[in-house]
Amino acid sequence: AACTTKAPGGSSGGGSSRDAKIAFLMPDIASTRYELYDAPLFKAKVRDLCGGCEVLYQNAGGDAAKQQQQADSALAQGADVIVIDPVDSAAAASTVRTAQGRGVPVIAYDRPIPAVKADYYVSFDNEKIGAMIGASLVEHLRATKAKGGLLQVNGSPTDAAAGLIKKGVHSAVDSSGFALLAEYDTPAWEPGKAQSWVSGQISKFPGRIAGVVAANDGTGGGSVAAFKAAGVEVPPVTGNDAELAAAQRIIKGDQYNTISKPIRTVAEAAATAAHAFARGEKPRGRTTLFGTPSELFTPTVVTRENIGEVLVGDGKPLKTSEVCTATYAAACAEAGVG
Amino acid sequence: MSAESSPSPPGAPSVRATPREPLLSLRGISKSFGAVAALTDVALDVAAGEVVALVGDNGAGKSTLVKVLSGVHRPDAGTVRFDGRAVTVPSPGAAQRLGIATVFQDLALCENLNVVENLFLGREMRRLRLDEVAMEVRSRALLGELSAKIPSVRTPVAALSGGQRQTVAIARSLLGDPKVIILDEPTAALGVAQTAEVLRLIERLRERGLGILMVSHDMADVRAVADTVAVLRLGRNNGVFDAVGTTAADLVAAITGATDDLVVRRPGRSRGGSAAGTAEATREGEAS
Amino acid sequence: MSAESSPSPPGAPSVRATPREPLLSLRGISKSFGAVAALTDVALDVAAGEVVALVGDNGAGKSTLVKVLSGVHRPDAGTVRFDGRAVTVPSPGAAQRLGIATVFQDLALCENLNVVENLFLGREMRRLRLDEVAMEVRSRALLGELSAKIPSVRTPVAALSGGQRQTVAIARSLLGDPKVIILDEPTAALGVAQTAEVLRLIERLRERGLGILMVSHDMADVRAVADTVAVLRLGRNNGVFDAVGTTAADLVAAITGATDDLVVRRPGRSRGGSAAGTAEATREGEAS
Amino acid sequence: MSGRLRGGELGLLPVLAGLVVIWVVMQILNPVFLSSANLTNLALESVPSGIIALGVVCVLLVGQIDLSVGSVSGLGAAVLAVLFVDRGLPAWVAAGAALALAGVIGWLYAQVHHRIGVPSFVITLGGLLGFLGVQLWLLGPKGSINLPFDSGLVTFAQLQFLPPWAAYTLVVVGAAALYATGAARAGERRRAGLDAASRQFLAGRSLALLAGLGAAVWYLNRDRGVGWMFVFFLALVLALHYVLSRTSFGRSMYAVGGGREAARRAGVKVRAVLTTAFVLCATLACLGGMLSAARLAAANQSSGGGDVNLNAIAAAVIGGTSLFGGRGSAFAALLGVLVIQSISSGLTLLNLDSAYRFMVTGGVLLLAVSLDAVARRSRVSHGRA
Amino acid sequence: MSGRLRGGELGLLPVLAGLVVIWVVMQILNPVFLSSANLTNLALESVPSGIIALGVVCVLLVGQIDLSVGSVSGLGAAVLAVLFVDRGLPAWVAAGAALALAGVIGWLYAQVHHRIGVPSFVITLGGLLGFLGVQLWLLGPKGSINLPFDSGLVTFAQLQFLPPWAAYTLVVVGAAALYATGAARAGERRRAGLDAASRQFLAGRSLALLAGLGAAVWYLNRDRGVGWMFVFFLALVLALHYVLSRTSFGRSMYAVGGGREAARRAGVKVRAVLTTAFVLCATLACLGGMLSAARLAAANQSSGGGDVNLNAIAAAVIGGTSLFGGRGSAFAALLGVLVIQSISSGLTLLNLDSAYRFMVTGGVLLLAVSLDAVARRSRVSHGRA
Ligand SMILES: Nc1ncnc2c1ncn2[C@@H]1O[C@H](COP(=O)(O)OP(=O)(O)OP(=O)(O)O)[C@@H](O)[C@H]1O
Ligand SMILES: Nc1ncnc2c1ncn2[C@@H]1O[C@H](COP(=O)(O)OP(=O)(O)OP(=O)(O)O)[C@@H](O)[C@H]1O
Ligand SMILES: [Mg+2]
Ligand SMILES: [Mg+2]
Repeated sequence: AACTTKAPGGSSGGGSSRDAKIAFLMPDIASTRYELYDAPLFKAKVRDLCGGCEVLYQNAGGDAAKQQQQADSALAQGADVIVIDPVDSAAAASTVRTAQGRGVPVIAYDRPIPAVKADYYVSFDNEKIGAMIGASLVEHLRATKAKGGLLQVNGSPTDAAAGLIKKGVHSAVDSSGFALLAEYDTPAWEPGKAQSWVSGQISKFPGRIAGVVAANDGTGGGSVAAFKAAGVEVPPVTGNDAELAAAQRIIKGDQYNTISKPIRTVAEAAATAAHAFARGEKPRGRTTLFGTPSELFTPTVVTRENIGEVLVGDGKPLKTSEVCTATYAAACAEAGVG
Repeated sequence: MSAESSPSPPGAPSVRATPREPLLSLRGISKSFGAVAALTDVALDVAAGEVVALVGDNGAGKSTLVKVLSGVHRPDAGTVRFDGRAVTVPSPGAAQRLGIATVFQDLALCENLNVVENLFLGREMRRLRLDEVAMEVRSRALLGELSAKIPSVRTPVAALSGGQRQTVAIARSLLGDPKVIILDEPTAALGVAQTAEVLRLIERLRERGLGILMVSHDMADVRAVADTVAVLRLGRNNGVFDAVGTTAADLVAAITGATDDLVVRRPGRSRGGSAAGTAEATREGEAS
Repeated sequence: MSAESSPSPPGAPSVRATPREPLLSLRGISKSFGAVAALTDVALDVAAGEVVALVGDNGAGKSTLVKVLSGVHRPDAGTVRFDGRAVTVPSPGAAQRLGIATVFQDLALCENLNVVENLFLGREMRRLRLDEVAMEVRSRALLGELSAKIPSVRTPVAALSGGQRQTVAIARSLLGDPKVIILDEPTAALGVAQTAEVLRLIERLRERGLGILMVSHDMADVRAVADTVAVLRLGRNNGVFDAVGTTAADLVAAITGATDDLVVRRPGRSRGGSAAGTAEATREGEAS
Repeated sequence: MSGRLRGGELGLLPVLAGLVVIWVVMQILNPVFLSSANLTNLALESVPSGIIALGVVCVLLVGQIDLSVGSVSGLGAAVLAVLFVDRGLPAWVAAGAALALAGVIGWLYAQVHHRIGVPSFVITLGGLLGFLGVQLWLLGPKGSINLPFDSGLVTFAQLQFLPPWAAYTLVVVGAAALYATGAARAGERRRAGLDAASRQFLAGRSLALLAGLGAAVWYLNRDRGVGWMFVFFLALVLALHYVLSRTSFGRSMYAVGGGREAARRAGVKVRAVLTTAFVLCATLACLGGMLSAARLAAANQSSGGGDVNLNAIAAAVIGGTSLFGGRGSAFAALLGVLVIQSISSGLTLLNLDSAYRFMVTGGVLLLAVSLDAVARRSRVSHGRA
Repeated sequence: MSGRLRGGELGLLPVLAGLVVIWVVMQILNPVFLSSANLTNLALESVPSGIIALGVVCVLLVGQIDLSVGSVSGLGAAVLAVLFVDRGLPAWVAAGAALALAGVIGWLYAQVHHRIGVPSFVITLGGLLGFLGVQLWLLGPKGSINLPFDSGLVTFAQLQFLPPWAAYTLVVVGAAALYATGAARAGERRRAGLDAASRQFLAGRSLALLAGLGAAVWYLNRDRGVGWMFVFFLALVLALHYVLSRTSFGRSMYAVGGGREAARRAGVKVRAVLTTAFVLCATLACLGGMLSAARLAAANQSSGGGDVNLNAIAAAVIGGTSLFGGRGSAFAALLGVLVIQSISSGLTLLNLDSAYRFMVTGGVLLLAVSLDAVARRSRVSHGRA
């Protein structure tokens, strides 16, 4: 990165040898987790490790070209490490090459970049997430001896991550014995779209829907609303991302499950690796995936049974006071939360 | 309406002494569009019960003056007095509220609205529940008076012929209760019968005590109805004439700035009996 | 140009026997807009070197006929012969290629283009590298001939006065090398000098052997330049007159369908010496 | 009256024909499409976009555009959710505040347009981005806020249906009102010596309405019935129709759209008309956004995103509103949104891959509008050229 | 010439001023903004949207709109990737096929518009959906296809920069050409007795260009230099500028946009002009899409999605192209896209939260265009009312 003017270094602290700039590039705002958890947690950990380091946080809003622009601009600003959660795993290859071409290491975050070897990979596996929500739902349906088939609400047809989740869900559902009645790629992950699709299926398969596998909490919420609006009992509906609103629905019994990702762990692991790279070290990783040193973490399925243990409460991702508002106080007590 | 049959010297704006305060009185009006000075230091008076004709060559600034009076353009300089008070005319709506109704040269009708809708635009009867019946009846009556030949008052203006549109625009200016009516080439597109009707109408309006400012290129029409003729040339006053006792040739000379009649008298028609020159010859003839 | 001074009976389309095949010849032209029959079974001839005036009341169908001839409207029925061949005029471009140039009543200029651009629109010099200089020189010459008063040939048409625009439209029809020129109320917005210039121009064009069809409401202009006068009334032929030896009163009677002169002669002016009636009186006077 | 009918209201028949074609095709492809249950859904789903499209009709009529209806609707949903759920204010206060905010937004657009002269395309593009930002900021810490299922708002949008007797009464009252107003106007015209619609025609029209709506209500009642929210939407359409066609303000809107300068010279207060149109549009967008949130029982970051914008504008245009101003009607929004939602609902039932769904949607949309265009054209070739 | 300058080209100065203001503000907020590295990026990033915006200028000029530029650009990227990577055809064959397909699409739009009379808004809305479907179908289940990094296409878009001597030579040649054509025209005018630009003025203008471009090249050369792709874009802008301002076809485009009926009556072949405009727009959109894919080294399902559409149309409008037809220029696309990309790049450097980024983007956009509007207005109040 020749000829870039470096911003004047801040106060040095945390005992690091030099102040580094770390770019943290997130893919979209369709899910709230990036702005809400990943970025703040990552920043906090970096600050812990090295007080003078600067995190350049960017969100591409689901646009691969924009993400490339953000990476370029991070390089122009003299970033020393790039942590990227690619909008499009294939397209991100270009960014990796450009960065590595300038001697800047790249850490793939959350989604792998198979085409080109990144320097490090930290993630939980989206395909596995799909498999987990599917399996959890199927198990529950078997336990309750439910009859009927399943609806599958996938994520955006133009989102690679949604494709991975979809694949995982299929792996769990196709062999489950429950018929897959219909599936739908929700444009732009829009809950309203999911709702109107599910509404249509309710009139198409009256009384035959045993459950809905929705790829995230937004589309899951839309599915729940569709059943409510049809005046039909809500069958088990899945979710993913552990949004606050989903937690409330689960406590209320409207939604069956969601996925809580160990975001803190992942974000901190990424921060540690990034800091190491910035100091010129080469972290090894625990395994190797796509020829890249990697760390993989396992997410947890959250249902009404374990929500108090894993999702809501002190030191857990969601605060009791925010989840258990007046409307949900009774349900919270019932579910043993708070 | 005092008689002053000789033109005042060009250049110096001439203001005739009128027996009473004029209804509408302009002084020192200037208006430029970028580099083009459309009006320079123009003065004009219109008294109640008087028909003033405003004449001038193409591009002399007549329509610009009309637009200044009707609130479409704001003058760069100058004062407007109306009914004895100094006024500003910031918008066409303000002009209407003062009592100035205008027929624009480009008519300014809404093509997508029909005849009735155009006539009553901005002054509909019963604002919150339009009285379509009353408006239609009134429209028909009004257009009838002007011997308009309009297929139906529910035709959109886009489907009207040029003359039909002009009749609609004239009719519109008569609604409301104006004190001054400004007509910018009102008869340009009209047929013979309709022209006669409009001239007759102008006389009736004068009798009712309205002030009338009429822009026209037709010297015959001008001399038929006007009491006073104001000439603009290159955006400046070029004399005010009393209609009675001024020949068409005098007017044309003032308009074109020609000292001789070169422009007006063309060589006789090359073949056939009637010379093309008779077009002007007839217009000039019979000075009263 | 054969003489036939008495009008043919209204209703039956009258076709004069011309010594030679007319340049432009229409038979049985009809055109309706929805319920409005704008033209019904209309016939018209224009010979080379002849000026035919087309007159009629407002809404009589004159402009519709012009638009049929120039390819703007397709007739519902009827045939057009041009230069001895039966032709169809599917588009304005086709009319131009035939050699028919038209000045429309609404001028049909592009307001966003300047004067030169409008004049040469559709027939630019050097299509792939516009010859701006030659076009500008030619434009100035042409406008000069028409004694146009235009601030600059680079002014957009939106900034021109009504008469200036009309001059541009007329100038445009002279470019190219038309055999027939159709002018729909070409002098309506023109000043005295410009009108004279246009009439003179029409005579020059006639001498060069062009056929000219001119729509006008001004009987003086019509009788000054026309050889033949065709009258439309309510969309039908209402007689063809020889200009020489027909009085304005005859024409007006054919236009309005009035048997007496009620429409034309208005009561004398109520005050002052000059009656408003003189407007028509002058127009009627001096029948040659 | 009959002239108006010829020129204006009959102009909707082709779109109606397009709609019928879509319905028939969809029914053939999937027999569930015309089931009572699906039509009930369709009616309710159309409401939010339909209300937004009503606002879009207003701005398009005056020759302007509003690209920010999506963002404003999302912002409305967010304000409602934050005030109602987080702050615990009464629903009507929250909704009122959101509507007031939207009104202010519309007013601001108009001010920028008048005073600075920026084209509305750019102003509302700025609004599109800016208010999306405000929406995200408001939802900020949570991203998504649930509206309780048992709150009045959500039940209104999801579960409140007219009891059958009420629906039938409404139909009868509507038909009777149509006849009564028609007859009154015809009588007045006849007394004034003008041509008027015949009694038979008026009676026939009312009976047709009675039969059509009656059948529709009967059919919908086989499922849940006619949703209150849909009735509310119809009421809005009728109100806007009245304003546009029977008040001097509505007349001014057409005039401003047809020729801004001509309207100004006729003394129309052009700025006031434009301001009102922008305010109406933003307010209706906000209302649509709130109802959309109520139907979803949640306000989230993607509220008002996606194709809300394009759908609302497209609905207005498909219904016959001109992008260049001066032509359109309140019914355009109703029919246009029904066309769009019918296509979307029909394809939803077909279980197609996204790729095919997009292709078919595009094709069917074009087909439906072509029908309209062909009809209009054959009319035009006889009318104005 | 001087009249044209007053009316037309000077009209871009206010946008240029807006651009400068944005640059200054952004530089104050983050000193990296005006660094050579960032400007080099900015130049390259502007190219794909800029080329699409050029096409949009063409359709807007003739009074139409194309909502499908995003989808067509994505489709172009998909076709290129499938033919080039999957089928192994030579790059130029693949690109040629994509361009030809886009041309056919534009031609089809024009045919539907002419023969059926559907407004272009609706046709291209159908195209927006339909061709997105085709794109998804082409990319199939993989969803994303990598273009090889060492292919000519990708290096052209990412890595090929002019050597300094070539860049300086281009600048000198450009300035000399400007002077030469200007002097030739002035001479011709003077010989014909018309007013002409003075030699000083011409020399001054050329020197200003020389100095401006020279400085820019020098500055960019401190980093990687001037990208070939950017030079290609500039060449396209100049070519379109020539077509619009110096050929009879370009004149016809302005005429059709300014008054379709008037142009028709003047004998302009309106249909041919409209068809060409649609074809140009679709082809340029496809070209932009392919370059965007080359820059990304991948074609995927979201190619051409997101705000590509809105950005391209907005760039044209911000640069001063009228949505109502008849006003605009090729430079509008250039300046408009620079405004949009500068805002976006500047805010990217600021590390704002999404919520704030949207708000600031909206605000800055409005500000930049307001400057232009105010300048235009003061000019108008002296010119046309
Ligand atoms: N495009 C159109 N659509 C519907 N009706 C039309 C259209 N054009 C003309 N008409 C009708 O056809 C009739 C003839 O119109 P036309 O313009 O030919 O009259 P004209 O003789 O030129 O009248 P004027 O002297 O006023 O110009 C009029 O009644 C007019 O309303
Ligand atoms: N909006 C405008 N912008 C720029 N110039 C204008 C504008 N309006 C008028 N002009 C110029 O001002 C001058 C006077 O125009 P105006 O329309 O007042 O002439 P006029 O006397 O009405 O002519 P005509 O008899 O042709 O109607 C003309 O040279 C015209 O080009
Ligand atoms: Mg004038
Ligand atoms: Mg006419």
